[in-house]
Amino acid sequence: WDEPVIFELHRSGERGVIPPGTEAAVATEVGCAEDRIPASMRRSTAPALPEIGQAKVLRHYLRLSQETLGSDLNVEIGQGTCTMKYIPRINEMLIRNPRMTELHPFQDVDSVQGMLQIFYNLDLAMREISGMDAFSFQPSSGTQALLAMASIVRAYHDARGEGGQRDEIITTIFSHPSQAATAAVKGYKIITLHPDEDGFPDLEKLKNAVSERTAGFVVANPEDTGIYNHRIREFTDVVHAAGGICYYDQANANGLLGITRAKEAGFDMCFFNLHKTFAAPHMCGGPATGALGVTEELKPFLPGPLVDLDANGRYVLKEQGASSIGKVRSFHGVAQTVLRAYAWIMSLGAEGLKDVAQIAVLNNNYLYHKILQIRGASAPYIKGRRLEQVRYSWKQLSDETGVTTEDITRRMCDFGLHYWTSHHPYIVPQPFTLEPTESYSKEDLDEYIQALEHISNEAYTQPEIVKSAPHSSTVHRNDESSLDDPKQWCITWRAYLKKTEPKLQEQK
Amino acid sequence: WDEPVIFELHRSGERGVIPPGTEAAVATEVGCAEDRIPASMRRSTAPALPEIGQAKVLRHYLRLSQETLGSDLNVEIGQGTCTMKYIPRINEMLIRNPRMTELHPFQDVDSVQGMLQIFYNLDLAMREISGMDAFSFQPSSGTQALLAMASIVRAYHDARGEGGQRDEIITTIFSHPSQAATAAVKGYKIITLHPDEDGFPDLEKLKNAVSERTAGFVVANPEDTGIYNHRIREFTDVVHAAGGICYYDQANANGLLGITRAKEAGFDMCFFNLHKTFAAPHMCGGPATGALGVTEELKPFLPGPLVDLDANGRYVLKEQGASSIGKVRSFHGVAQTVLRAYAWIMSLGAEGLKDVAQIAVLNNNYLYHKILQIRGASAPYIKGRRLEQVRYSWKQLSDETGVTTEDITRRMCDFGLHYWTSHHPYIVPQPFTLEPTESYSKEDLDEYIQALEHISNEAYTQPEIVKSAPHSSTVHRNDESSLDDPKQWCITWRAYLKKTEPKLQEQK
Amino acid sequence: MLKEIGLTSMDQLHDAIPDSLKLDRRMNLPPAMNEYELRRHIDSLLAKNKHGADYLNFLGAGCWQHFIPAVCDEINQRSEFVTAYAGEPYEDHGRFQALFEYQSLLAELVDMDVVNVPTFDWAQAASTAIRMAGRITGRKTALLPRSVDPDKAAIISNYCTPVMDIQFIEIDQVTGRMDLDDLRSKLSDDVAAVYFENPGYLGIIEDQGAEISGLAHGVNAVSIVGVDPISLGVLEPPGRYGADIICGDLQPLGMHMNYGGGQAGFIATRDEEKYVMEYPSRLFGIVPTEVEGEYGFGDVAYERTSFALREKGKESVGTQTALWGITAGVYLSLLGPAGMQEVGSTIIQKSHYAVKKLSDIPGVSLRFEGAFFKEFVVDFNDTGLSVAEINRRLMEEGIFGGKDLSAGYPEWGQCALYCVTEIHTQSDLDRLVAALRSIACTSL
Amino acid sequence: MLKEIGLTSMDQLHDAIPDSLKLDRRMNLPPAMNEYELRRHIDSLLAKNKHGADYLNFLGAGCWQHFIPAVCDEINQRSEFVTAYAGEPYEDHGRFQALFEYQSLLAELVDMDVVNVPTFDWAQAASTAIRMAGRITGRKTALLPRSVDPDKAAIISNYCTPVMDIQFIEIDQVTGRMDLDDLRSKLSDDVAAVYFENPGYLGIIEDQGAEISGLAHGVNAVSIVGVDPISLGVLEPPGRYGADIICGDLQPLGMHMNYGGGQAGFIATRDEEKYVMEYPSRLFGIVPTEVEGEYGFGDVAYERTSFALREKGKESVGTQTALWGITAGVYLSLLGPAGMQEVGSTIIQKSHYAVKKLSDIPGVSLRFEGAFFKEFVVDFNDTGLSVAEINRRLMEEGIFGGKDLSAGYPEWGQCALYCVTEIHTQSDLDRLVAALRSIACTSL
Repeated sequence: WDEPVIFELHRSGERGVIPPGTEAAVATEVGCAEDRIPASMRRSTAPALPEIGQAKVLRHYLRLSQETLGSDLNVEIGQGTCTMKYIPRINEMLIRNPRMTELHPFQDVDSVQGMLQIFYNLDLAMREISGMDAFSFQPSSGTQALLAMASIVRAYHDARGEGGQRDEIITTIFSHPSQAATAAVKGYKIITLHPDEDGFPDLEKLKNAVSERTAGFVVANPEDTGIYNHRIREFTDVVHAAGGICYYDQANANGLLGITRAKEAGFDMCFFNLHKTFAAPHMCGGPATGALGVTEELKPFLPGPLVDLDANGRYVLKEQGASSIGKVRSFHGVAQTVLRAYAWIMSLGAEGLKDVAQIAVLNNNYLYHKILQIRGASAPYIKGRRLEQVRYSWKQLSDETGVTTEDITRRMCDFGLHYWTSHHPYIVPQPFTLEPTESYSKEDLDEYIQALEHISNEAYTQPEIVKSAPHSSTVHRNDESSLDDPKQWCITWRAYLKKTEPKLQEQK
Repeated sequence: WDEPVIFELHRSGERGVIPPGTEAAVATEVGCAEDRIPASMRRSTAPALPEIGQAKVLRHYLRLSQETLGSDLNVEIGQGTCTMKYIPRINEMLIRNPRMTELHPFQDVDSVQGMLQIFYNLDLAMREISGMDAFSFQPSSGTQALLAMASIVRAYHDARGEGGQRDEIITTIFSHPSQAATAAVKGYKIITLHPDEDGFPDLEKLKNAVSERTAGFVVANPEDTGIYNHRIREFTDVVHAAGGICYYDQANANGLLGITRAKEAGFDMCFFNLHKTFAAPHMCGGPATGALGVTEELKPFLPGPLVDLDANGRYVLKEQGASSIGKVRSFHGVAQTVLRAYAWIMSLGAEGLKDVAQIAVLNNNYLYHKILQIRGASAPYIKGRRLEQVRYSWKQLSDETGVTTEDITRRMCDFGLHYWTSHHPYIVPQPFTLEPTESYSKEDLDEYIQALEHISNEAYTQPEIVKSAPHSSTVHRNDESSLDDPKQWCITWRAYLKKTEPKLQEQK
Repeated sequence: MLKEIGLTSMDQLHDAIPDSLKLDRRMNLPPAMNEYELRRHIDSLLAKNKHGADYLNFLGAGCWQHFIPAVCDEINQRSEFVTAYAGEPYEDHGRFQALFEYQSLLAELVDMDVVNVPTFDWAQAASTAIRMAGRITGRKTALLPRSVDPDKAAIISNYCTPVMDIQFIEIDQVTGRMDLDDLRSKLSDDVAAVYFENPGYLGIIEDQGAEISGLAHGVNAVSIVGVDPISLGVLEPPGRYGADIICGDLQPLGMHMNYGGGQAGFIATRDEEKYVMEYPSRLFGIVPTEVEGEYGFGDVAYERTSFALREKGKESVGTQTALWGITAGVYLSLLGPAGMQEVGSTIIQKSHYAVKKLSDIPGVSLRFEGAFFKEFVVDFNDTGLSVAEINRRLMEEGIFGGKDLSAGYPEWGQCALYCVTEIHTQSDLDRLVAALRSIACTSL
Repeated sequence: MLKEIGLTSMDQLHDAIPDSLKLDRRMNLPPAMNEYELRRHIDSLLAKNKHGADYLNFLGAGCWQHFIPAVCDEINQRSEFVTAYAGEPYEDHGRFQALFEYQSLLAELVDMDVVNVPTFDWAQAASTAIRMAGRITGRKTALLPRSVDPDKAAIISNYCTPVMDIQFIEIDQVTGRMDLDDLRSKLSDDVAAVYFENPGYLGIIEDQGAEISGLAHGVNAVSIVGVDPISLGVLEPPGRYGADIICGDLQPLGMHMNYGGGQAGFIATRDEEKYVMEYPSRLFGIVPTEVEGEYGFGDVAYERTSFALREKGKESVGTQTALWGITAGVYLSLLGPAGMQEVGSTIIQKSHYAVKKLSDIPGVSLRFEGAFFKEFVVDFNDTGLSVAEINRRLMEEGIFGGKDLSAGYPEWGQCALYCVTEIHTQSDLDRLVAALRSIACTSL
């Protein structure tokens, strides 16, 4: 489709839908609405929204959806660290129920016992999966969960009178940028550890970093490299000895379910992204849930309210006390995703979850094995088994052919596939990060591998094909020069019109 | 997508979904299922269905859906006579309700009062729209409605003792093939009238055709040409005078709603396709509804049961008596489409329906006006206003360039558009039949017209482009040579494997 | 636009229609509703319905409540499939492929090489199968067992009148199977087809299929077998006991009941020209394209159809039930061979469990002795209660009892046709049994 | 595959993890369910919920029940949008365009040139707006009126601690508007921002916007206004009374309540570098492509973000609420300018009708005198009944009464926040009034 921007579909007088109106008797009773608005607050001109008939609006957005590559549509293993897995269709059908969609968060608890039971049961399951003692589902993404954890770290130290002194949080460079960013939002100074030569977090560096200023330590394990830090318990011990809190970024716990837990590794808190490991969909980037678990000691600091079961078997919302960080998101979080994750766990049981971890790791190691055979590809750091993902490098290919990882990801579009390179900074040069999860079959992986092989061959034989990609995408190569220029960037259609109109007039 | 046939996705051992199983206690109680099947009736080998994981099945069918051009996705005015109009999304949402989807047709009437009320109210509305006295929604397409009507004609004459004598049904060549075909199914001899030189059904020919053998007369008005027969009342009078029944194919009544009705034109029966005029979707070709209306005199012949309202305001199912033709389809027809049509009428009211007719006719006459300006295109028969559709001809273009209407419809795919030529036989040479309905805007029509203009220009300048189309479809030009050869046609994958395997082996 | 075509008022658009035929008043219809009003209105009507997902339902009799994988709904709710119609093999490649795949998948289930694009329902499929047999043999009579659903018989009878005659064969009153003596007495050179079902309307498994087909073939008649496709994971496909034409309903394969709107009929035969050329339906075939290795799809032997030949075509063709064909294809892809075997076994085990428990209730017994699948006739005569009364009391318990057969088969007194499928859990069945026991006890 | 990578057992896959960290038992979780069991289980849980489509709901307070066009649901249920995430501008061209269009459509509604890809909710949007103001001004204090939702204040407070201080400005106890004297007394060179809302949490229209913004600008502070976007068809966009940053929640624009899962926050500013560069969110921009006349889309000023700069980026960015942004875009496309005006007018008329009728009930009155939109505080003190008791009795009538404010605002006694929108028909409102009248009467 060569679909215009929606404003271009405007035809004066068209209507997409007529909203409910006012009954004549009501209007008679209260008069016109304008009179009820203070003069200074009456909008003088209608918003300049386009006027479009319903059929055209629907057609437009259906076409845009077809121009979007959901994980339902392709072998979606190229967004490593994001755990793009199969979204069971049944879960999507289950949430489309007015008994879910039409619930108001302030309904009396007696009118939402089913919903609260789902929260409560998911809490129980998450406790078992992590070894933690209490969960909040309020954080609505991994980033918000990290922010909540950093907030708890602060509240904890404040409560102990060490808030002023402990102003540093330690993280690692192969952890998600939000670990550092959210700690900084909470006013912390960030210490970032770089790995040792094998790609493991460096215990010596940690020992040097901790002090009486240490508020907390946040890390993923495995990190983006897929390398599991087997000495993690020593890390948490070091931090605890220094008086810090250890919190665990388990956004992606896909390789670990039923295998190992936050508790045994010595963490005080962890979170899981329900939209990653627990098969809730990503929805173009939210809404989502970062399920936040803490030990009994930190439970008073959780945001509230929490769901509890009273002595009569009735589910209730229990407000948190004064120690709580308060709230991080309105209401109770993204309830429909809580339901999805609960449904997913119920569909698998304990053995099913462990199967997930094993197959995800198996798939990843198969992929790892195969990709290392592709000319120009490598996986930096320790040789050997990775868990659920690997950060690879096209450095050799790039050195030898001039083709970059960005070129290749554009070329992948032509195969109906894609990948994401990596978070900045590119510690691993020319990176790409693949995570096959348990959802994809050997044939799927082989299809993906073949595409990479094909492109590698092209890079060595006809690099121009790769460098000028995409060739069969919805659109051609973007001219991105304006995106960082305040004079030229256009973040809305109205800005676009303002900034290009003079140019258009000049041309005349 | 270059999507394989689903059997090629087979990987031994994969499962798409696990159906509900038997509880251990039940199995203990009754033993294994095999023992309950007579030996001769046990299936010895499992059906050779493919084994495919759920994610792959979903991905496959989603991709096939993207390769299908629903009316939601394009300017769907090219299936003239089919009345492809906008399907209000609300109606599709309304039927996805367990209170609709999970109803069993034999539930006690007290448990389906809402459903019966919808049937009843739609019956009332249809009576008002047509002037008929009773409707059945059992026929599940226009063809089945025509069959039911032909059955009623037979039952009526049988009841009057003239069944043996009256063995001819008269129709016209510009009416839908099913009019003739269904009458033939009911054992009738078919007399087909050709139009006069202006394209009107020929009254003189009708007068010559009627006799004491005449059982019925079936016709559309307007016919496929979009020409309204203004003398229709004279036609029905002639048939009635000869003792025949007049029945009206109103599959497509889009240009007539609120303007003129079957009753005033003298018809004894008519039907409306709810999936055409009344905005139920076509769903790739059904399920659908041909709502069948009759006069009071013919009501005893309708298939049953019918929905009625008893004295206590309770909706009931009333069985028909011995005169009834019995049934033409199981249960009560396609209830969800009855609901859709009811919703559509409720959303428009009397004025809205009349607006539909007027705008559809306006759109069609605009299109007609514009298409006649395209080089090589014409609209045979009387010059001047058509109602809701027009059968056009590329005869001139074809004569002058060698490009046929089939070539052009293939070329239209390259513009994300399409059209259908016409029913056989091609009385109008090189035909194409367009029906814009009320759903499309002037811009939509202009887009369509421009595509036709563009192709006309190509035909006159570079005809090869048109003749070798499609160029940007999902697939390339089919080799259709096998489709009419019993030795080569392959109606299933297993037949394909059997018929091509020897060939494949020969090639080795 | 009016101006562009030379008119000045909307009323002129309909000048072609004489005033005498014009409606001179506004139609008398309720006022138009906006989307929100419409939603509330329809929802409030539907709220008056009690449905099978909230109630425990034992009604079957041609429309059955089965497990429906969520993916089936996802696919048949796709905008593209919902709103497509009759495009060409190029822009609608996906629709052609999906229907060809449906034909191919069902072909494996019924073990035949040709399957049609689906028709309205089982009754239509049976009607057409009989008319196909009539054309093939040039004969006029079709034989049906008395146990065929009376509604289905009414449809067949109307569809065949006056071209063919339908005659009934008696069934054995003890086993419910066909009375072969009666069949033999009615076979003759006038007989075009013998039609029977597996399982039949009353749930009975007809295990004399090979003999029946043999007898039919003995007079050069066609053997037609109607099947419930969900039984074919465990029951022998009819071709293996002599069927020439197979028909049935797709509704169990992924369609919601929809108050009877989920039906779709199928017909299958061997890949022989004499059969293929008698189908009225569209048949999609796979073909090569210009590009090596690519598949395309098209209409096989289009010239058979009434689209091509009007009244000279085979019966008639038009809109039928394509979306349900696509859905059945999705269902079969998901279930696979193991799933179809499992679901068949589960239905047999659960229905037999129900029968065993029901038979323990004083006054309640099974009407027939023969083997059965999914459905069975429960005889309530000894309870002293009518089926209507029993069902009324079951409904108070949130249960829809079996279909009342007392009007259709008055000679059997108070009998009901119960349907038990894989969706009924043990506790559902125990709940039914407890409710019936309590109802039966109060009367005894 | 195991063999191919040189292993012999699945357990070896996790050799990298020391045994001491491995869970040495099976997790204690309920047994796995198949799809049908799961559906019945979840449906049975949800059946315990009573919902706003069957009940008559007057709860609002940050999550509001509005009319949702069916097309909104169709689009946000599309498989492609549901399962997409973070593709590039090429294979996800549709996602980029849909979000750019959302930004553009909302920009018209709020009358600003820059809108972000949506964040979690109004509270987050307000928090970030305040932190943006802090960075722009280099100051630490933000002023909020006392009438801000206490839950929202808790979120802002946590998000700003310890980098910024939040101080409250009193409200006029009669009109509910901001107390400008108190504002003046708290303004100083430490103040980064003054935040206020239109309509406020308590429904009140703050018509002193120009003065408040003027006062803020007087000390070189930023004026931040939170808005309910569904009011903007009829209420003045805040930029016209001096707002520099606008924020609010998209939930009213097409999102189901979802027990609070429908929230999504937006931020809008003028197109000035000093504002744009302080956004933590992604901002999608439109760009030309190699092909003349074709549009592409990409990230504007990506280097601002924590994706690019980790802790040096602006706050943090990650998964937020993109699907609701797309949905809000669909909503605004459907409603258009006339629809937004109509829906705003309807809300005003209906809520004023409700107030008028409620005020006629003995013992029931309105807490504040000022102009309001959609929500209003009902004072039940004179009925002698607690809000809890009233709501309990309303629930028996199938009505969810307004939010109980007695805990959050103890100084007001028994007050409740009622929400009336376009979905409430006159008869719904009359039903509420009748129910409340009957409850109030029994107590007096």
